[in-house]
Amino acid sequence: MAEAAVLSTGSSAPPTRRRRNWVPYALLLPGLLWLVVFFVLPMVTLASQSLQEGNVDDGYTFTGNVGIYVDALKQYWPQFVRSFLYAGTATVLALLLGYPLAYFIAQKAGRYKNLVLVLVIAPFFTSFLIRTLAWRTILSDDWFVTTWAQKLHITDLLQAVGLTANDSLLSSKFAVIMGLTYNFLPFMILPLYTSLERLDPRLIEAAGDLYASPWQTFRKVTWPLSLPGVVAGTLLTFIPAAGDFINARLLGNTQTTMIGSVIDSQFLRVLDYPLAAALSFILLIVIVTMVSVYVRRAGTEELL
Amino acid sequence: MAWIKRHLISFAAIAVLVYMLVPNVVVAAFSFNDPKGKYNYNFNEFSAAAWTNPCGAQGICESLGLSLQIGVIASLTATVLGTMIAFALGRYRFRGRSATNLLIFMPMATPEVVMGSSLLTLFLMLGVPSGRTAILIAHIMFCVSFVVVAVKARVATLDPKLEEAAADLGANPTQTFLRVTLPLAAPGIAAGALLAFSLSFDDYIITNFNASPSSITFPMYVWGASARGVPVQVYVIGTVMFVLTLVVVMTGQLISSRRNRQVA
Amino acid sequence: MSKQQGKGDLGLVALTKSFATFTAVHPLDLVVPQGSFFALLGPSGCGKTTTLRMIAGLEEPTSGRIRIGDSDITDTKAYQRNVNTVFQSYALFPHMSVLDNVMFGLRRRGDKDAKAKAKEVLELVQLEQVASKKPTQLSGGMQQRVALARALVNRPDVLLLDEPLGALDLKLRRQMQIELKRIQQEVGLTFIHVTHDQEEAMTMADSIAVMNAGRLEQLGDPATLYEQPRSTFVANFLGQSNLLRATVNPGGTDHVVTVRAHDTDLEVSREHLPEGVRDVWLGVRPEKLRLGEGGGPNQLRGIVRDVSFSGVATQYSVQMPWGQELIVVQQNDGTARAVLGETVTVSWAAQHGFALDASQDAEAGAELVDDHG
Amino acid sequence: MSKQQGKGDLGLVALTKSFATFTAVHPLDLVVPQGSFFALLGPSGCGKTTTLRMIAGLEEPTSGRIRIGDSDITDTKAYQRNVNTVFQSYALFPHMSVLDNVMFGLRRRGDKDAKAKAKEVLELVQLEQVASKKPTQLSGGMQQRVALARALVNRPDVLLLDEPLGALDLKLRRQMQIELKRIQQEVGLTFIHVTHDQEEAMTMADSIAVMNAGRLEQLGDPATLYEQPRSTFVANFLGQSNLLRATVNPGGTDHVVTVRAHDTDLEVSREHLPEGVRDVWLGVRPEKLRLGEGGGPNQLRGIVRDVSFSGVATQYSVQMPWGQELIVVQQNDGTARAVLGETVTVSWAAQHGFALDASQDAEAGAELVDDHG
Amino acid sequence: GSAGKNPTTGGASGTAAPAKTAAAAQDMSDTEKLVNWSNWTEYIDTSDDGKSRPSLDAFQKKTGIKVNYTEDYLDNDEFYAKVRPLLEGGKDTGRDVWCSTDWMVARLIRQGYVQKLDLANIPNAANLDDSLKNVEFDPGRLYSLPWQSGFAGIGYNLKATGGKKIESITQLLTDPALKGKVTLLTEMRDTVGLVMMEQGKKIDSFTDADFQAAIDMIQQAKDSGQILRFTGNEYTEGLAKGDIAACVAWTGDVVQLQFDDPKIQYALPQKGFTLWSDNFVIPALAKHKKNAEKLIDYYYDPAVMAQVAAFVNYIAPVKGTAAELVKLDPKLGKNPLIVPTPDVLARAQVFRGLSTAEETKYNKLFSALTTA
Ligand SMILES: Nc1ncnc2c1ncn2[C@@H]1O[C@H](COP(=O)(O)OP(=O)(O)OP(=O)(O)O)[C@@H](O)[C@H]1O
Ligand SMILES: Nc1ncnc2c1ncn2[C@@H]1O[C@H](COP(=O)(O)OP(=O)(O)OP(=O)(O)O)[C@@H](O)[C@H]1O
Ligand SMILES: [Mg+2]
Ligand SMILES: [Mg+2]
Repeated sequence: MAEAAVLSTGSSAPPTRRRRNWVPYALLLPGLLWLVVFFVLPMVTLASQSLQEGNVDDGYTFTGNVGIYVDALKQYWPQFVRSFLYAGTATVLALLLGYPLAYFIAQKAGRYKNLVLVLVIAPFFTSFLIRTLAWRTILSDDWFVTTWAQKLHITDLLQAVGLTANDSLLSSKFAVIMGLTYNFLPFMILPLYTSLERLDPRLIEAAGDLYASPWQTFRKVTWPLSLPGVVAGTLLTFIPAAGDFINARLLGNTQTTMIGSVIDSQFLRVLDYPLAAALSFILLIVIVTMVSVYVRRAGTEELL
Repeated sequence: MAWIKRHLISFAAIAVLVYMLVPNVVVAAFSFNDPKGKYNYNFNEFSAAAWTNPCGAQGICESLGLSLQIGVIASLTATVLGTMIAFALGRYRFRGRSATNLLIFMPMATPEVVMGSSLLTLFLMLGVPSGRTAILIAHIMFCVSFVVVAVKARVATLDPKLEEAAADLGANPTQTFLRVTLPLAAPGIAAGALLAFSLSFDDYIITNFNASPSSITFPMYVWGASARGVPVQVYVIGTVMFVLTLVVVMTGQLISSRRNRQVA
Repeated sequence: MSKQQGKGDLGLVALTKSFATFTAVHPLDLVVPQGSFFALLGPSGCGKTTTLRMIAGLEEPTSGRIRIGDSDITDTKAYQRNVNTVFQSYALFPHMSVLDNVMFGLRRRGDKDAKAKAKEVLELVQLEQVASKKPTQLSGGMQQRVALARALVNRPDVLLLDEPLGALDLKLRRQMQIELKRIQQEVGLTFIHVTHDQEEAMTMADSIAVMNAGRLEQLGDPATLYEQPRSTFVANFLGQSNLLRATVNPGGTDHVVTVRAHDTDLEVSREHLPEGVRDVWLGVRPEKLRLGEGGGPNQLRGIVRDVSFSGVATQYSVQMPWGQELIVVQQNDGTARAVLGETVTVSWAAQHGFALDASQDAEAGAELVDDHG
Repeated sequence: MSKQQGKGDLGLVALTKSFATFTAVHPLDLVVPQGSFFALLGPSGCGKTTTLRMIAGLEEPTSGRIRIGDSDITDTKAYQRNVNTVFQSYALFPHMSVLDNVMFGLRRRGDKDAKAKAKEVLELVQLEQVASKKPTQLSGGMQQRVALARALVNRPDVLLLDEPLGALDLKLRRQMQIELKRIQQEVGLTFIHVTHDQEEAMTMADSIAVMNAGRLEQLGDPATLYEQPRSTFVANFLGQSNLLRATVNPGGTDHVVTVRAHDTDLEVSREHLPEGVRDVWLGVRPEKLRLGEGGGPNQLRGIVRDVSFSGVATQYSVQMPWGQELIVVQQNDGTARAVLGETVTVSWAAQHGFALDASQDAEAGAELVDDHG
Repeated sequence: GSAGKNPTTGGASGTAAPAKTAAAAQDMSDTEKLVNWSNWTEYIDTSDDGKSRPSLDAFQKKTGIKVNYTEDYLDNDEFYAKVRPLLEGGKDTGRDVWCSTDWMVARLIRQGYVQKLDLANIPNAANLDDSLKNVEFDPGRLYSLPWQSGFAGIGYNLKATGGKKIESITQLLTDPALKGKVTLLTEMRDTVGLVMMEQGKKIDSFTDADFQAAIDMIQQAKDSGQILRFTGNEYTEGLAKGDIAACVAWTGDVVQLQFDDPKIQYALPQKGFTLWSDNFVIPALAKHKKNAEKLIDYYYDPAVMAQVAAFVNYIAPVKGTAAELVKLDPKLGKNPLIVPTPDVLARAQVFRGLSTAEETKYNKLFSALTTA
C-alpha cells in the first residue's frame, strides 16, 4: 500500500523487446479503450455541450457560442481565483505538515514504520464525508476547541487576518482550508514517503561529514533529492483540492464557495448545462496548464 | 532540551499524525453516543445501541452493501485493466508510449467534478441511464490510472534477469509469467487494488453525478443524512471500516514478517 | 576453423552478434570439450556476456551456429535448451524458498524426483540447512551457492557461469573458487566460466580463451598462455609483463638468438621468437627476473625506485638507464631484499623471455579497465 | 596504553561503543601519527566501520575520548570536525555535478576559492574532464576518485577511507591502490584506511592495526605483522600460515630452540618463541617453505596432493604422514616444479618459523568470512 | 384543515394546457403487489426506534401492497435533474409516485412527465381541502394531490441570538448580532418571496423590478458576510446546535426541533410569508399506477393523515385531519403552525406561476447568488 498513490518520477526506459511487437498493444487495448470511451469521449462531449444554447424545457442546440466562456469567466472568476488560492494554500500546508511525517516514517520510525503508514492510510476507509462531518463537530461553537481558541485569542487573530468572520472557527475560510489540507494530506504523504524512503541515509551523513549543518543538509541534500516526491505530492493534493467542493460546502460559508460547487450546482440544480460545461472546461484547461508549467519547471518531465 | 531538539522531527510527525486521526477518534467516540434529539453532535450519554444494531438506520446497510459491491467490482476490473497497461508500459518499448502515459495521467489531473459532469453529459447524450452501471463505469475509469501508477512502480523495479533465469531453467513464457513475473509484481498489484477500492468506496463527487434514485452509495447516504441528522450507525460503520483496515493490514504484515522470521 | 567435435562438446561456428550500432562478437569459432572447465577471459565489454547469452539462448545470434554434440541448437528457445546459467547477480527468485528455487527447473520439466534431487544438490553445496529460507536472508556467498545449485541440479549439457564470484569479497572469493572447482570435478559437467580475474581463470580452468574486442586472442592451457603469450595484449592482460624494445641480431644458435635492446645484447630462446620478424618486444614476467647476477645470461642494471611488500612477495620497481621501469617480483623466502635507491642487477634466463612482434602496442591489455561505469 | 601524542596526531583513548545488545568496540587505545597511511584490518563485523564513524562524529562513543593533537573533539558534531570520510558506497550526491560534489565541503565553510581548489583536486585525481557530469554517468572507478577528491579538497586533519575500493573489480582495484598511495604521498594527510583485503593493507599502509571482535589484536608495520604475528588470528588472517602442533624441547642455544612436532625435531629462533610456554603452534608461511632439501635445517616429507598454477606462483598442497596438508607457494621462477602425487621434501630456515601459544584456536581468523549476507 | 390564497389569476403565460402528454406503461399493479414511492427525508411517521413506519405498515397489511419507500428526494432541482434524462428518453424512472413542490409540479405537467390521476381509484380525494382544490398550475387537480403543506418563515435559536427575538426579514438580513450565522433557503420561491413581502410586494403579482430589488437586498446581506449559507433541509442541524442563529425555515422542521429544545423559536413575519405544498404525482411510465393511487387514497383518510401530521408537524391538506389530530395529541391540534388560524393564514401568500422564460431568468439571477 505504501507504494500506492505514488507518481514515480524515475524514467528508466524498459529493455527493448523486438520479438512479438503486438503484445504491448494487446495489453494496452482494453484499458485504453475504456479510458478513451469513458474519459476522452466525455471530454469531447463536454466541449461540444459547452457550445450549445437553450434551456431544459426546450432542449439544447449546438450554436458554437464561444461567448459562454467569456461570460462564465466574467461571472465566476472570483470562484476560480478562490479555488486555486485555497487549493494552493492547502497544498503548501499539506507539504509543511506532510514532510516531517513522511520523513519520520521513512527514516526514523524503525519498526513502527508499517504501523504509522497504516495509520496514515486507514482513514481512507472511513468515508471522507464522515470525517469531514466530524470536523464540523470538532470546530463547532460549543466544543472546547473553539472555546480554547477564543480564550487564547486565536480566533481574534484569525479574524484579524480575515480567515474567519466572527469568533467561531466553523464556516470560515479557515475551516475550508483546514479541511482541504486534512483531506488531501495522505496524498501528499505517500509520494513524499516513497521518495524519502529511497533517500540513502549515507548521503545525509556525507553532508554532515562535509561540514553541512543540519539545516544546510536539509536544503542542499534532503530537499532536492525528495523533489520527485514533492512534485508528485503537490500535484496529487492540488488537483483534487482545486476541484473539490465538499469541504467548502460542509465547512464554509457563502464567501468561500469554490468553483467545484458552482459546476455542481449548475449541472445538478440549475441545469444550465452549457455554462456548467464551459466552467468545467475552463477548470480543466487551467489545471492542466498549471500542472505542465509546474512539472516542467520542477524538471521532472516524465511524470509517470 | 537537547533531547527535545534532536527529536523535533519526531514530535512534529506525531503531532501531524494526531491531526490526521482526530476525526477518527471523534467518530469512534460518537459511535457510542445516545444523542439527545436527532443530531449527533454533543456527547449526551454512553450507549452501545448503535453497535448492537448497525443496520438500524433506514437504508444504511443497503447503501453500504452497494458501495462495497461497487468497490469490489470496480477495483477488480480496474486492477486487471491497469495491470495490463502497467506491464505494457514497464516492459515494452512501443510507438505511442508517451501518448499512453499522457492518457493515463490525464484522469489524475482532472478534477472530479469535471470527470463526473463530462461523463454525465456523455451518458445523457447516449441515453445511458444513471445508476449502478454508470457508477461502475465511472469508478473503473478513474481507478485505472492509479492502478497503473502503483503497478508500474513495482514492475519497473523487477529485475528482467529473473525472467531470463526462469527461461534459462526451462520455463516457457506462460510459466515464466505465472510463476515468476506475476508473484513478483503481486505487492504492487495488491497496493493498486487496495488503492482503487478505497478511492471507489470513498467517492462522492463523481458518483453523485451518475447515481440514480435507486443507487445510493454509502457516501451518498452520508451526504443525504447530513442534511437531516446523521444516524449514529454511520459513525459505527466509519469506525468499523477504520479498525478493520488497521487489523487486516497489520495482521497481514505480522503474518508475513513472522513467516520471514520463522525461517530465519 | 571448426575442429572435430566430440559427442557432448559445445561447438560455436562463426558465431556473430551485432547490435544496432555495434558488433559485440565477431565471427567466433570455438570447441569446448565435454566435461572441461573452460574459462572465458577478457576486459570489460569484450563480448564475454554476449557470447554466453547466445549459448544460453537469451540472445539471438546475428549469424553462425551453436551445436552441442551433433544437434544444432541455434534456433531453439532458451527454455528448450539443456544449458543453464549462473548469473553474476544470481537472479534468485526472491519470492521462493531456497529449495523452491533449486527445484524450479526440475519442476518445469515435470521431474517427479525434484525434491530429492534438489536436496541432494543442496547438500553438495553445503546448504541443506537453509533450504526453507528466502534467498534475501542469505549472505552473498550462500546466495552464490544457491544459484550454482539451481543450475547444477538440472544436469545441463553445459553450465554457463557469468562472473559468478564477481560480487564476493576477496577472501570469500578464493574459498568459492576452490569449492567451484571441487564441484565441477565431482559432477563432471562442462563449465564455461566468465571472469575478469586472470588469477581466477588460471587457477581454475583447464583451458582459457582470451577475448579482446569481440575476437578470440589466444586459446590454451593456463601455463602456455601465461608463459608463451602470442600478443602483447595477452602478455599484459594475463599478469604483468616487462616489455623491452629490441631488434633481432642475425645468427644465433639452434636454441638461442640474441637481440639488441637499448645497446645491450640479450638472449632469448629461438622457439619463443616469432618467425620472420626483426623488431620485437622482448618480454619477461616479473617473477622470472632475479635481483642479483645469478639469474642467467641476461643482465641489466638499474636503480630501485619502489618497494612494495605484500606478504608472500615483494614487488620492486627498477629504473633502467633509459627511463623504463622494470617490475620485479621476489618471493619473500628469506633471501636478502633490495632497498629503495639501491643500484641493482636484474637478470633472467634466456628460456624465460619471449619475443612479440613490435608492430603491436606495448600497452595493449594493460590500460585502466575503466569504461563500464 | 596511550602514548605520547604529536601535534596533529589522532588519538583514541579507551574508545568504546556499545549498541543496545552488543558491544561493537571494546575500549580501544590508538595513536595514528600525523601524515601516516594507517590501515585498519579485520574480519567483517569486527568494529572497523564503527570506529571510523566515531572518529568522523557520525556515531557517538559510549565512552572514551577522541583527540586530534591537543584538542578533544569527542563532543563536537560531525559537521564541526575537520575530518572527512570516503564512504564505501561513495555516497556521492546524485543531484549535483562532479564539481559541485567536490565543492560541497568548501562551500559549506564559505571558501571563496572553492571552484579553483576543486578543479585542482579533480586534476590530482585525473577527472578534470568530467567535472560537469553527474556521478551516475561515471564508472565505478571514477566515482571512487570523485569521492576521494570530495574529501581531499577539504584538507582534513584526518581522512577516513572505509573500504573505498571494495566495490571495484580486481584489476581496477590494484590500479586505484597505487593511485591512492601516490595521492597520499603527494598531499601528506593522515589516511585511515579500512579494508578487508590483507594484501591491500600490506602494500599500502605504513602501519596496520588488526582488529578482532571489537578489540585491537596487533599493531605494527606490515612486515613485522606478517612475519611475526603474535596470535594465530593474525597469522591466519594476514595471509596463510601452516601451523604445526609442537612441544618445546628444553635447552637449545641462545639463538635457536628445538621443538618436537609429530615426532620430528624442528628448529625455531628463540626470539620468535613466546616466553614461558611449552605447547606451541609452530608456524611457517607458505612462501617460506621450499620444495627440496636446500631450504634449511627443518625438513618434512609428504605427498603432493594439489598443484594450482596462478601465473606468478604455483601453490602446492603437501600432505604430511599425520594427515595435515601444508601449503607451499613457489614462485614460477623457472626452477623445477613438483607434480601431483610426487613425494617431496619440504624445508625451511629456523628464522622463518614462529611459535604461538597453543592455547589458541589454530583456525582463528581462517574461517569462511560468510556471515555478513 | 387549511385554507390559503388561491392564485387563480396566474402569471402572464405558460400555464396553459400541457403541451405534451405523459406516456403510460402497461399497469402491472394487479400482478405485482408493489409501489415505489420517493419522498423527502423524514417526511412520514416513524416508530420511536426508527425502524418502522406505522402508517405504511398498516397500508401494507390492509392492501397487501408492498411499499418501497425511498427518502431520495432531497431537493426539487436535484431530483428533477436526476429523473429528467430518463423521462426525456422515454424510460421508466423506477418510481410510481413521488412528492414535488407546487412549482415543480407545474414544470412536470408542462413537460408531460406526469400522468393524470384516475380519481376512481382515489375516492378519498374528495377530502382534499377546498382551498387546494383548484390551483393555478393544475386546474382541477388532474395530475396532483397535496401531500403536506407548510409555511416558510424565520427559525432561530435563542441560545445563539443571546435571547434576542428575530421577527423580521430585515432584522435577519441586517442585525450585526447575527453576522455570519444566518442561512437562507436554496428554494427560490421561499427565500425571494419572503424578502419581496418584507419589501411590501405581493408575491402573487410582482414585477421583474420587484424581484431584482429582493435579489439586491439578499446580495447586500451576502456581501456583508451576514449570510452563512444557502441550504436545503440541512439548516436544521446547525440551528439545533446554535451554529446557525437564525434562518429562513420551514414550519415542520422547527416544530420538530422544538420538541428537543425549547430555545428554538419560530416567527412568521408580519409582512407575510410563503405557503407551499408538496404534491403526489405519478410519473410517466410508472409500472404500478393503480397501486400508487390506492396509496394516495389511503393517506387521504383523515385518521391516517393525522398520524402523519402528528409526526411531521406540517399542515395536512385533508379535511378533518385537525379533529383527528386533537384526538391523538391535543397540544398538537392547537399548534397554529400545524393547524393555522385564519388570521395566520391571511398573511400567507403563494408564489405566482412563472412562464418558462421567467423561470429561466429568475433562476439564473437567484443561482448566481446561491452558487457563487
Ligand atoms: N543490447 C545491447 N545493445 C547494444 N550494445 C550492447 C548490448 N548488449 C551489449 N552491448 C555491447 O556489447 C559489448 C559487449 O558486451 P558484453 O556484455 O558481452 O561484454 P562483457 O565482456 O560481458 O563485459 P563485462 O566484463 O563488463 O561484463 C559492449 O560494448 C556492450 O556495450
Ligand atoms: N546500529 C547498530 N545497532 C546494533 N549493532 C550494530 C549497529 N551498527 C553496527 N552494529 C554491529 O556492530 C558490529 C561492528 O560493526 P561494524 O560495521 O563496525 O563492522 P565492520 O568491521 O565495519 O564490518 P564490515 O567489514 O562488514 O564492514 C557488527 O556486529 C554490527 O552488527
Ligand atoms: Mg559481462
Ligand atoms: Mg564496515
